[in-house]
Amino acid sequence: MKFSVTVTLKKDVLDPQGKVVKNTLVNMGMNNLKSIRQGKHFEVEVEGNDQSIAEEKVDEMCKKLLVNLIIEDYKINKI
Amino acid sequence: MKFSVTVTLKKDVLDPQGKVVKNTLVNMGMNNLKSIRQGKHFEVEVEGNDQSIAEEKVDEMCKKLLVNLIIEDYKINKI
Amino acid sequence: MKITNKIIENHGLKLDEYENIKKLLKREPNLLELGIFSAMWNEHCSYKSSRIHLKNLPTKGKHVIQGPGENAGVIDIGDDDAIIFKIESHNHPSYIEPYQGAATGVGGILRDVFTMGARPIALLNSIHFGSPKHLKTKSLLNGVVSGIGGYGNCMGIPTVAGETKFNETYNENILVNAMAVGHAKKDKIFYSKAKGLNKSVVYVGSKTGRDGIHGASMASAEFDENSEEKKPTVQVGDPFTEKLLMEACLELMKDNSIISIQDMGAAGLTSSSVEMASKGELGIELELDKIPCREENMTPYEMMLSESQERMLIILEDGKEAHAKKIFEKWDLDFVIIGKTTNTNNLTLKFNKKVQGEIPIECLASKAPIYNRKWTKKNIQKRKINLKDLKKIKIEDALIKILSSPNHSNKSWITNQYDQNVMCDTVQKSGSDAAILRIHNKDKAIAVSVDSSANYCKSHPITGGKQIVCENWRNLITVGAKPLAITNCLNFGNPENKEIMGEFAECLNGIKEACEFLNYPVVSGNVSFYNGTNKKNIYPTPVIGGVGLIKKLSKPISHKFKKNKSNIILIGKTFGHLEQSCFLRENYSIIEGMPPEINLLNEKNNGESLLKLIDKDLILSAHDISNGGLITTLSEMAMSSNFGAKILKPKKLTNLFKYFFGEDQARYIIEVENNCLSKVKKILADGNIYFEEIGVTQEDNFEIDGDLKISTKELFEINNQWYNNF
Amino acid sequence: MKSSVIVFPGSNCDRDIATALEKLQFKNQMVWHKESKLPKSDLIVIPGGFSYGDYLRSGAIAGKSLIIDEVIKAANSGCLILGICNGFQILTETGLLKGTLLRNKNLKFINKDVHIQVINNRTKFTKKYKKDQILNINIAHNEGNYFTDSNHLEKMKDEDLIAFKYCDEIGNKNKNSNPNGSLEDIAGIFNSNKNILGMMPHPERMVDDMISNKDGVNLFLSLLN
Ligand SMILES: Nc1ncnc2c1ncn2[C@@H]1O[C@H](COP(=O)(O)OP(=O)(O)O)[C@@H](O)[C@H]1O
Ligand SMILES: [Mg+2]
Repeated sequence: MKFSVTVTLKKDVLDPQGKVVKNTLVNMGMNNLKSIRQGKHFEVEVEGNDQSIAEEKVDEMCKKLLVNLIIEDYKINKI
Repeated sequence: MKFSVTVTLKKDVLDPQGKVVKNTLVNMGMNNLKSIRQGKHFEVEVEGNDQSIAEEKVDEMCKKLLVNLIIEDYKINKI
Repeated sequence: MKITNKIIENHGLKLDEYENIKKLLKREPNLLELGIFSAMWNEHCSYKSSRIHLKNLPTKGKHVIQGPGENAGVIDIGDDDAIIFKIESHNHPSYIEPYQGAATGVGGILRDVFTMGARPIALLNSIHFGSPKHLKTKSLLNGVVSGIGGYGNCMGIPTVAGETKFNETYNENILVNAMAVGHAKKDKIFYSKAKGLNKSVVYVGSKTGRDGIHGASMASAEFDENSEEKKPTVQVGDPFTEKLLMEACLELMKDNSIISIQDMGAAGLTSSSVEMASKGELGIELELDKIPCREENMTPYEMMLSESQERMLIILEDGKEAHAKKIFEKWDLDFVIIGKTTNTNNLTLKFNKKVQGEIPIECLASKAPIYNRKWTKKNIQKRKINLKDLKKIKIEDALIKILSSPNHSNKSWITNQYDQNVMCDTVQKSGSDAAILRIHNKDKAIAVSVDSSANYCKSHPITGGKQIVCENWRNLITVGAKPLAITNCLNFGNPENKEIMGEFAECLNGIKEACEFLNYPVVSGNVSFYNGTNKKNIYPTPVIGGVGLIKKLSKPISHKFKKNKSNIILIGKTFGHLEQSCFLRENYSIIEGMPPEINLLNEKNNGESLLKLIDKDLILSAHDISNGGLITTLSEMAMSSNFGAKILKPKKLTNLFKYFFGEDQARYIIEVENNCLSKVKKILADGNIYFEEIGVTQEDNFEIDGDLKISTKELFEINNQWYNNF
Repeated sequence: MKSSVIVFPGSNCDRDIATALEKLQFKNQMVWHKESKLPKSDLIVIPGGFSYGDYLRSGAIAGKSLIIDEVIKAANSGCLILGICNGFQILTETGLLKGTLLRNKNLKFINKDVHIQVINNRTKFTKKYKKDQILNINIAHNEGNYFTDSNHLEKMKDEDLIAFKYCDEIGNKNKNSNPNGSLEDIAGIFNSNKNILGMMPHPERMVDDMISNKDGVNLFLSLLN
C-alpha cells in the first residue's frame, strides 16, 4: 500500500530556501510569481491490506522521524 | 492561484536519503515498511486568473530551475 | 488593553518589578512598552542577578583593547593585529529544536564578532548532554552537531575545537555554548556607542518575522512540563544570508561611514536600539512602518520583540546613506533608514504616524533592576576513599574503561562533520589541546581552547573555578602559545535558589583568583541561568574560552609522540589525588569528594617554564595532564601518533592507581630528544621545577614496566568505538 | 598565466584558491557573478563553498547566473575550467560536466583528509603527476556522491575521462576508502575535450607544508605550462 507524505514548514516559520528560489525565479523573469515555499515529499510503501492500520503506521513514522513537529506540518495521502 | 509541485528522483537514480531514512525506521521497529523515497515539494502561488497559462508558467519554473531533469521527475497539481 | 497580573507574569516580570516600572514611568505602560521592559529587564539582557559578581573579575591588562561590555572582547596581538572573541550560550532553544537552536547560536556569536569589524577565523563550541542512555540524548547530539556544522560550514569559517560531555544532570537541559574568534586591524574596530544628533539609524539584513518572540524571556525562565507545548515560533537560521551580511558589513567597514553598529541578538530591535542609545547617552526614534517585514500585519509589539536572525542596526555618518545602500544592494540585502538619533534620551516608537510608545532609555538600561541575591557557601561533601575497600581491578581494565567511555572517546565522529580547514590557516585542529590558527599571510598564530569541569565545580566551586582557568591556560601553553585573555560562559541553575547562587558566587571567586594570578584577564562573556527543570538544576558549568599568541610560527607543537626512543618527562608533582577522578567515576561510580587542589604558584612556574622550553625549540611534543591522569594522557599521546611508550614504575608514590590515575594539577608530559635532554633538565632545575623522567617512546606498544602491555593500534580502536556504535 | 576566480554569493573557498594561485605565480583576478563579461583568462576557476547556501540543490542556482553563460562560451572555445567542490556541483548543474552529485551516503557533512589516485595523468590538469600516484587531500562536502548513467560511465572509461578516484593509502579501493558513496570511487572527472575538470577534493588546501602537505601543487604547476 502506497502513501504520499507532504511536509511543509509551518506558517510564520522562515523558509530560507524558498526565499532564495523565489528571488532567483523573479530574476529569471518570472514576475507574476507571488510566493514559493519549499517542503519535503516522501513516497512510502508499507505491507498489509488494512488501510487504516497502514495509515496509522505512516502517521507514526511522520511523528517519530520524518517530520519536525516544532516547525513543520504534514499531510498523508493514499496513492 | 496555487499549485503544488512534487519532485521525485527517477527510478534508477540512487536515493541515499531514502535509504538511510528507511534503515532508521526499520531499526525503530517499523518492519512492515517496504520502501521509502524522498523528494521535494513546492507550494507555488502565481498571479493571474487563467489556469492553463498559470500552469504553463509553473511548468517553465520547474524546467528552468526547480527540477534537475537528468535525475528528477515532477508533477504539478492545482491546489 | 488593561495590564493584568496574568499579563505581567506571562512577560516574566515579578509584580514588584512592575510596580517599579510604573514608578519610573510615572504611569502605567501600554502593552508594547511592557513587552519592551520585559525584554530588557529579564536576566538574559539585564544580568540582574550576576552583575554584582561579574564586577569583580579582572578585565584589564597589557593586551586588552576592549573588555566586557561590548559585543565582544578585543585584544592586541602585536603589529597592527587585534583578535576579537566571545562565547555565548544557546541552551534553551537547542533543547527545543537542536538543529536550529545550535545553528542560530553559532550565527549569533558570529555576528557579535563581525559587528566589531573582525573577519571571523575560528569557531569553537562546548556542548553538554544528558546521560547517553537517556531517550533524547542521541537525537539532541545529532541535531546539535549538525546544526553547528551546518551554520559554520556554510559560512566558511572553520570549527576547530570544542568539548563534548555527558552527564545526567543535563538530561532535560542541554548546554550549547558557541565561541567565535575573529581578526581585525587594530585601528579598524567598531563599537556600538551612538554619537551625534539626527544621524540615520539603518536596518540591514533579513526581514523581520514572528520568530522567537519572547526568546530572551524564555532563556530566563525555568522549563517545566509544558514548555515543549509553549513553543514560541522557533528561529530558523539562514547562514547564507548571514554570509552576505558579513561580507556587506566588512565591505562597508573599509571606509569611515559607520558611527556605530550593533547586531540584533536576543530581544532584537529593542535591545540593539536601546544599547546604542544608552551608551551614547542619546535618544532614538524609530518609525516602525519602515521595518522590512516578512509576514503581513505585524504589530509594533511583534516587530520590537522579534528575534529574527541575521539583522543589524547601523548608525551612519551624514551623507553616507547612498554609498552604504549600494553595498547592501550588491549583496541582495534589505537596507532601510528606520529612524534617527535624538536628544530626548527616550526610545520613541512611531507607527501609523502616531507615537505608540515612549520610554526613557535609562529606565531600560542603567535603571534596570540589579539584585544582590542571597547565597550560601557550599557544604563540602567529605569522603576519604580507601582503595583497599574497593573491588580489585587491573590497571589495564581501568584504563580501557576510561578510554572507551562516552566522555573520553575520540570525537572524530563529531569533528569530521565540521569543516576545519576552510580559510587555509588551520595549523592544528580538533583532537589536540588547543587549535592553532595562522594569521592570514603572516608567520604568527593564535591558539584557542574551550574548557569546563562541571564535576569539580559541583564538588567545590572555588577550586573548580580556579581549575578551569588553569586547565585552559595549560591547553594553550602545551601548543607553545602565550595565554593572553579569556571569555567565559557561565551556565548555572536557578539563581533564586540560595545554593545555586552560592555555586555561582564561589565559582566566580575561583575564576577571579586564577585569572588575577595568571594575569589572564576576562574580556567578554555570557551568563545563562535557569538551566534546569522542576527544581532539578544542572551542575554548575562555567566554560572558559582562552586565546593565546604564538609570536613566531616555526614548528607547531602537538601532543603526538614524534620519534622513537625519545625521553618522556613528567613536569609537576604527583600526589595521587583520586577523589573526583575519572578513575573513580568510571570504574566505581564514586562521585563524592574534593577535587584536586590548585596551587597557582606551581601552575604559573610550571607553565612558564614549559613555554621557555618550547620557545627554545627543545621539545618534540607536549600534553597537559587532566581528566584520567597520567596514564590517560600518555595513551592519548600514543594513540594519536605511530609510537607507543615504555613507562617506568614510580620511585616514590607506591600505589600505582594513585600514581597513574590521580588528577593532580599543574602537570604536563613532554617528549624530549636525547640531544636536548641535558639542556631541558638544566632549565627545569634552574627554574625549581619538579620533574621526573618516566620512560621512553618505542614502536607499536604502550607499556608500563611489568604491568601492562597493549598495542597503540588497539588503544586507538578502543578509544574510537563508542561514537561509531552510538 | 591569467586566471579568473568566479565569486558567487556564498562562495567561501574563493580566497583560499586565490591565495594558492597567487602563491604559484598565476596572475589572478576575482570576478563577481553579476558581471556580464569575463576578463580574458587562460584558466577559470569556480571555487568551493556554498553558493546560494546550497539551497534547492547545491550548485543549481549559481548555475543560472549571468556569468555562467560566459563561462560556457569560454569552455566551448577551449579555455581551461576548474571546478572544485561546489564548483564541480555547479559545473554539473550547467551541463558542462555530466552526472550529478548526490548527498553523501551517510547523510553527513564530511571533512577529512582522504587518499585519491591519479587515474589520467595525460591532461593539462594532471600532467605533473605520475600515473596512479596517490595523493593525500582534504575533502569537505555534503554532496559529493557522484552519480551518472551507465552510458556515460562507459564513455568516461573509454575516453579516459576519470581524473581521480578515492582509495586508501596504498591504492586499494573499497567501501571504506570511498568516503561518500560515489559511483566507482570517482572523485573528479573531465569533459570529452579534457579542458574542464570537476573535483570534490580541495587541491588549494594542499599547497603549504605549515597547514597540510603539498600534494595539490602539481595540479597548479601542470596548468602553468
Ligand atoms: N564539539 C566539539 N567540537 C570541536 N572539537 C571538539 C568537540 N568536542 C571535542 N572536541 C575536540 O576533541 C579533543 C578532546 O577534547 P577534550 O577531551 O575536552 O580535550 P582537553 O581535555 O584537552 O580539553 C579536543 O581537541 C577538542 O577540541
Ligand atoms: Mg588538554
